[in-house]
Amino acid sequence: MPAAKTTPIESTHKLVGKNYQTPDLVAKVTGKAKYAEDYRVDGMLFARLLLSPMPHARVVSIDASEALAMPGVKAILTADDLPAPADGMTDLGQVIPANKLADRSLTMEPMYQGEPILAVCAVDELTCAEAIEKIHITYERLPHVVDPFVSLRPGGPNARVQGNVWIRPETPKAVPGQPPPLPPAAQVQELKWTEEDFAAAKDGQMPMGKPAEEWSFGDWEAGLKKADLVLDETFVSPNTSHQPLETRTTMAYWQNGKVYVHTGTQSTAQTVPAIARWLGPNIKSPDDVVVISEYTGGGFGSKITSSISAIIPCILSKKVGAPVMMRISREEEHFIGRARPSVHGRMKVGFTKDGRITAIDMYTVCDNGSYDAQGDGMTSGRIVSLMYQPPAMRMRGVSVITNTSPRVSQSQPGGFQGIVMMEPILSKAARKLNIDAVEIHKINSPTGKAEVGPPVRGKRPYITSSFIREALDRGRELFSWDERKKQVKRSGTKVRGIGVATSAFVGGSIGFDGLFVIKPDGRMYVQSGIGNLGTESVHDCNRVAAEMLGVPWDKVEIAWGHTGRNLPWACPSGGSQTTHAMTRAAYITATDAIQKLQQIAAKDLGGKPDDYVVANERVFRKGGGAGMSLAQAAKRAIELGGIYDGHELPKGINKMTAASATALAGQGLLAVARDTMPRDGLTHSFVAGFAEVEVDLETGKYAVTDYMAVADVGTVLHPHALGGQVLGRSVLGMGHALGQKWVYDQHYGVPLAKRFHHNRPPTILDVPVDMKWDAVNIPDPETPIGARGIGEPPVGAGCMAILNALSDALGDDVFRRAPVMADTILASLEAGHPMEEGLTAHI
Amino acid sequence: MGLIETAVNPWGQTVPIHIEFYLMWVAAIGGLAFLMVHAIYVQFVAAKASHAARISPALEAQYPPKIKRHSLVARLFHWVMSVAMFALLITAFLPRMGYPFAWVEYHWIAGLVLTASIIFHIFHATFWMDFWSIWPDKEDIQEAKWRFLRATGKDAPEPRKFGKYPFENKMYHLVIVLSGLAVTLTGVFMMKRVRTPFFTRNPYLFGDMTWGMMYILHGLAGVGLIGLVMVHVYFALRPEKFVITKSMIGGDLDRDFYLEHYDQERWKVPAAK
Amino acid sequence: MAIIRDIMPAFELFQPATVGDALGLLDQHRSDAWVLAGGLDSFDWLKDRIKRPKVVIDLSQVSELRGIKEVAGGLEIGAMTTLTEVVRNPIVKEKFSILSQGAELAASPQIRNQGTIGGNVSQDARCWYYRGGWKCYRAGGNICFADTPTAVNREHAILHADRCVAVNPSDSAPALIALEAQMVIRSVKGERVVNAEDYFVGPAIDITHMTVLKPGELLTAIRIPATWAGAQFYFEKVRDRQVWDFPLMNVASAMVVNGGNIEKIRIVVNAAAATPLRLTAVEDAVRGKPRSVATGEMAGKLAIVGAEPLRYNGYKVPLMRNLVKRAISGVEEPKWA
Amino acid sequence: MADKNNMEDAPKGISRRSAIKGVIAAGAVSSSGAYLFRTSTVRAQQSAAGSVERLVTLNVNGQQRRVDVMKQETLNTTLRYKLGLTGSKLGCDRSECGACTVLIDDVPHYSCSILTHTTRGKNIVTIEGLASANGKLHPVQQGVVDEQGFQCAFCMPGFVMATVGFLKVNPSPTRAELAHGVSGNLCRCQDYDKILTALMKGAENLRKVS
Repeated sequence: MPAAKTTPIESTHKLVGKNYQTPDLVAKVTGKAKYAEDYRVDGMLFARLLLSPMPHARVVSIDASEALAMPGVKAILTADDLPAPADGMTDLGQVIPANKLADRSLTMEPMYQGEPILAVCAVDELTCAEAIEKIHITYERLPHVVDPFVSLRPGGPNARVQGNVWIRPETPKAVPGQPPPLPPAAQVQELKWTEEDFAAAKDGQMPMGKPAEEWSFGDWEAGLKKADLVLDETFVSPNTSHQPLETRTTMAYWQNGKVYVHTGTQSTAQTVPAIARWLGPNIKSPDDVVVISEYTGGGFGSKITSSISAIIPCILSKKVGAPVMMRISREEEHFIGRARPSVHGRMKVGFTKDGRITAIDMYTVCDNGSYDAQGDGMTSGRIVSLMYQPPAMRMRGVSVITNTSPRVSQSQPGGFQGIVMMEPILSKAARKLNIDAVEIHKINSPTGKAEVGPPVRGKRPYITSSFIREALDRGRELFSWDERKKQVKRSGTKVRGIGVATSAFVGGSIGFDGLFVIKPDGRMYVQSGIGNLGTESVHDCNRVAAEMLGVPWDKVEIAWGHTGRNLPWACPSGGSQTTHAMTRAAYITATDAIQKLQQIAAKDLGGKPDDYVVANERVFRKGGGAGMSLAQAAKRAIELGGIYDGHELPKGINKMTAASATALAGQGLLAVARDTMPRDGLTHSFVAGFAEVEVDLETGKYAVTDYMAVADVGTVLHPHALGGQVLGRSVLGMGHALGQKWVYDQHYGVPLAKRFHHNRPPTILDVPVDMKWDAVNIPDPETPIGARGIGEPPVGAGCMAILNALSDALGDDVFRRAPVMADTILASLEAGHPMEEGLTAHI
Repeated sequence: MGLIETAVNPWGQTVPIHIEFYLMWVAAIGGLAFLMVHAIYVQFVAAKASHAARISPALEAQYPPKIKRHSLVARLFHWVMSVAMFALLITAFLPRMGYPFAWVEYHWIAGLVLTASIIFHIFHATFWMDFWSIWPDKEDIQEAKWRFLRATGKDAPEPRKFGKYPFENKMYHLVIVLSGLAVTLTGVFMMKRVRTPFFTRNPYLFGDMTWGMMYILHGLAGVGLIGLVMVHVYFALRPEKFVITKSMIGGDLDRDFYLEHYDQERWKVPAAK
Repeated sequence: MAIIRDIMPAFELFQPATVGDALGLLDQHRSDAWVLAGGLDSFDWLKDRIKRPKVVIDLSQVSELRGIKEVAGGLEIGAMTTLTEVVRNPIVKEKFSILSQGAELAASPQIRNQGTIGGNVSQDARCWYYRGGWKCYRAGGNICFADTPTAVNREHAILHADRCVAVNPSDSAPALIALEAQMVIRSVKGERVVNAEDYFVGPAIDITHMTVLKPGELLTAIRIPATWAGAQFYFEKVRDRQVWDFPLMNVASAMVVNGGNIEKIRIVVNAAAATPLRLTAVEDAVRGKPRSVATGEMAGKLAIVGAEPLRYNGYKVPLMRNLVKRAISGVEEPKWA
Repeated sequence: MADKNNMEDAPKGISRRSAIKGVIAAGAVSSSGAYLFRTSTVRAQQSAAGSVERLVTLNVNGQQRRVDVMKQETLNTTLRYKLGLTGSKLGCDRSECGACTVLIDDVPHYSCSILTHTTRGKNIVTIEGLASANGKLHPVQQGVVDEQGFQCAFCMPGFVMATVGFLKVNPSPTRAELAHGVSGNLCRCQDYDKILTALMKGAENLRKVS
């Protein structure tokens, strides 16, 4: 069949939209790049964790005397040595009340097997291990549950002594003139459904009892009534651990009252307040925390601001007065490294005969895991409401606490599960109504300032822009969709199928800072608070500023990854916000530099600032004539001082930015600014995925033979990096279709699939050997550069393009949960109906 | 080297799983030692048991030449049980002694046969046999004391002759009953842990600790039976007891033996017409 | 005792240079000794601190255990020959291609570069309860955690389970059995040779071992007779991930077909039971029959007689049926391929 | 080829100078020796007669390195914690992810799953040994730079070493063949497509220079 084609990304810019060599690449490829575990400090000690063997218990007593008596054993850290959970603070200074039931990294009431009870610090790991084996702990076993539906049954066990669900109280009304109030902290309460609720559900259908959260818009009941076709489907998405290749190993030491933390984190600047909050009274102020993370071995949401386990070596190091390295093993990473929560979903969706959705009634049960309230269940409805534009919708959900490892957002959190719930229904409707799959997606896709989610203060919010229909058209052509539809489907024991899926997620935030200095050597020294987790945004975003000032890339120096290097406040690198937020910050900061340059030029060369323009490393009069080089301007800035060299700073910038700017003041022309530019709507990005699969009917084995993704992410910033994100995250999604999942033993409530060959992240041979991607490259109208984030939306598209292709090949009644593997396909084909257990979790 | 083997369960708890298997050798050697000591004792130490004089010949003549000791049903039961018992011991311990074979199925089948035969025996003994004849009573204990004192040279009243079952015999039966019940009751539950046609396998029927105790009881009773069976076979083969052994095959003793060794009051036999 | 993983306990290390020395050490240390071939199975046990040998005998330096030599039209493969060497060997490729196929489908390139043929056939079961350090029958306990009403057991046995329901995960074993290979076992007492199919032992006989190797014994070589050289072969492995994954099931067959009729055949399936299964009943049933889809289907149905699926591995029954069918009548490639 | 050159530069056997280097190295080792596995600090491991010697000489990136190695020590530990070669990462320590891949006599191995003692007398090449002394990148490394391959790059050293090893056997692979060649390596950023493009470019670069 014709392989998918692709078109080169075109860009009218000098730097933006062009490929280049990122400044960290050579260090990476020569092995010189240092990740957390690559640092060595004299006298460095080691720490290892003692993990709970029980899914839920209370520690009655700990006898560590034998261990402490061993030569080489320095200290033992337990939950008693940890600070209590502290309140957080938003950028706007609003207090986020502490969650008293939060993960504290060590505990006396383990909530899942593998939860750390204590850490042993010794001269080496072998001593740590032998010491741990000499520690005797008495546990009082408590009731445990790993399956949300078991916990929801009348009389079912609760995973926590306080209850089994997170209930979020109503958000108070906003006071005019003040920032919108934060949603109050969720509380753990008991929620049980009735026997009738369970009895009402037919085999494979999800029962729907009392929800914990609910919203709706439009008359969804009428919508379902007037529909020509109503589908009522239950689908289950898997728990999948993030499994970054670098585990959350951390090394820490104290110097002059500051703690230096070498750790993996997705965000550099934002990690300081996070660790400061976790350390509580161990430090005087956040300034005492120095985060070093020039390179991070992946995060995918599990290391947005490092991880709470990082405080163990910090506090141990303080206790023993020596550097402490705490390596996290792959098995420990499976326990504490976080995971995407499984979501069980049931949807009633109404369609007109020409394929337009009339209404959606959606209910999700989220496997919350043992700690913080997970929003995935409800977010899935929000993204469904955007991606498929139902005129009316009801969303209900409950997030059930289970004695399983903690969950946290993973690439496209909630959005992914929403796409996974809805796509099978859309493709089934397409088959039933005999409408082309691409068409039915287009018919229901958002365009322009489309509405998203439930009404806020009576009005539904809307997005900045969507060009997903253009993406679908581009993909249809490049993937030769129409030709493929005509191709032979069945031959011998093999059958082929093609599938398309669309996906969406938040694509950017606003309100962060930029900071750089143009020094008398004529070079541009950019300070970047963005994390370096491999997306390249830590460098990419700064190309905007360089381009605006006409500075060639080889004259740009970037400081990153070490908060001792005077970095500005930046957004957390999570939820695909960085590209959008930080290109804006770069833009506003470059604008600040241009204004200062114009003013300096006007001062020295006469005329008004507006008479001057900045380009090609110079500031000069419009239409040529007098001007000066950036180097000269930098010298003048130092002479002028004040706002020009950073001795005087603008109001409103974050105090971390202000501190950094102050430290850099006097070195040249200092540009610093906060993004206060308006934005009409919420920024979201979109991806359309196209896949072809080939199934072997005799073995149930199937192969993804081709994949193509087209992204609507506004202006393309860096094609290589974008391609990596689009296809990389598509494959992350494919993992959820091909085999990634958790398995727990239901009786003992302990995990079984702890090894890679058990939880199955995709290998290079599980995906097409030559995939294609493209981007519509239409600027977002609500941001100066027009660039949006891309990290999330490919995930759902990658997963569901494959599963839709699978049902195109095999028909509707083969699977009802992801992932789909040979066993499911073979068993279901043999039986003629889905053979999977509909709802049992963790199988 | 302890008596029981423990394991750490998936929750990190230490639970017993079964007895240490060297105990089977302990039982075997113990049994062997007993019968050697007994043989030597009988051969060289023990004085010929002297009994009260026999009853008058006239009375004797009233007894039939053949005295019925074991009914056919009782004998069948005995042999069925003994076959099952040997099958169980062989399937249980031969693999442990280094002669591996697929033993599990034979073991539980034999176990079922034993259980069935025991249940039958209980009913049969209760309703159709002289139930109390096998249980030790006050007199037995009293006379056992006398016998012991006399054997050790002290003087004590002369004990009467035995009834149908001598005291030792009764005691042996008692021990067999206890170990037999222990091994079969636990065994029946343990069938839930292996594949049988009867029910789906479910090792979670009880908690790990309860199961452990059950396995240990089963094991202790099992090795106990090694010794008990050895002793039983030994006595069956002793020349002076051979007549009794034969009666477990043929069913009866000749009158003379009966009159010689048994107290006609304590073991009443219907006189001949 | 609290449990900690991922740090190898200390052990004494010996690296003998000759088989003689190795056997001497084995005899000297007996049950204290752990034999290290490629080490890829061993290191899991050691790093998890589940198995704690006092002494490790690393065979990596014993050059006489390495290499493939031609013997009377057949081959003798040293037990320490790496899977990569087996895969790349031209004679294996040419005459005994199922072996190179089987070996090539095992694990990953790096593992094949270090893992040995001897280690691959002798490797331990991969049941995740057992490998998780749970004290099951195979670990000397008195329970099978994988055969309970709630156990997750999609990778487990459908045939010949006896208390333990683990399967043999080897990909080279079925090929070797199909090729009528013989295993050369040595100890200080001398040498014994067993047929490949008798090298493996099931739980009914010995629930704590996978092979007939006794303490002090070493698998030194594998002999492949000329018998099946250049026969018609079929090998297929079904797995979840297309690299670094154990078989859900695999099948190997060697056939001599004469005038369209199956004259001689050996067919073996693995990961269906605790040992690789040579399907003699199927062999007898198809011998003399035409090599056709009909024969294949008949063979497939016969192969699964007596299968007892667990809660999650029912799919293995049709899988085995279809793989056996293919191993006899082959598989049709799609037109578009 | 860069790594070859390095090896040719390396002294065959131990010259006086490298012996001195060795001593210094060993000295350096004993200070950093306590990392991960104790050496002499706490409880020296007793050696039984005929068992391996702890002080060994390894040929790493063309240099003879004397190092004190525990019996149970894996090559990855020795490289990372005793020889300061942290380029080889430890992703799983269970021969599943390939981040620790190094070349032993030109063959890719998981350094997490081979005992250091097993590698005595063999040529070990790590990511640090690929580029030539003057900093010129190995053609495969250059390919990665040309195509901006990889994202977080934690898996990169392993992928590059696996590729260099594979290309010694198959210098001009198809995309599919190379994918099989590096299939023993996991990338969790799942950047497989771009990685493959970069490594194919590397193969092409390599063919040009050799």
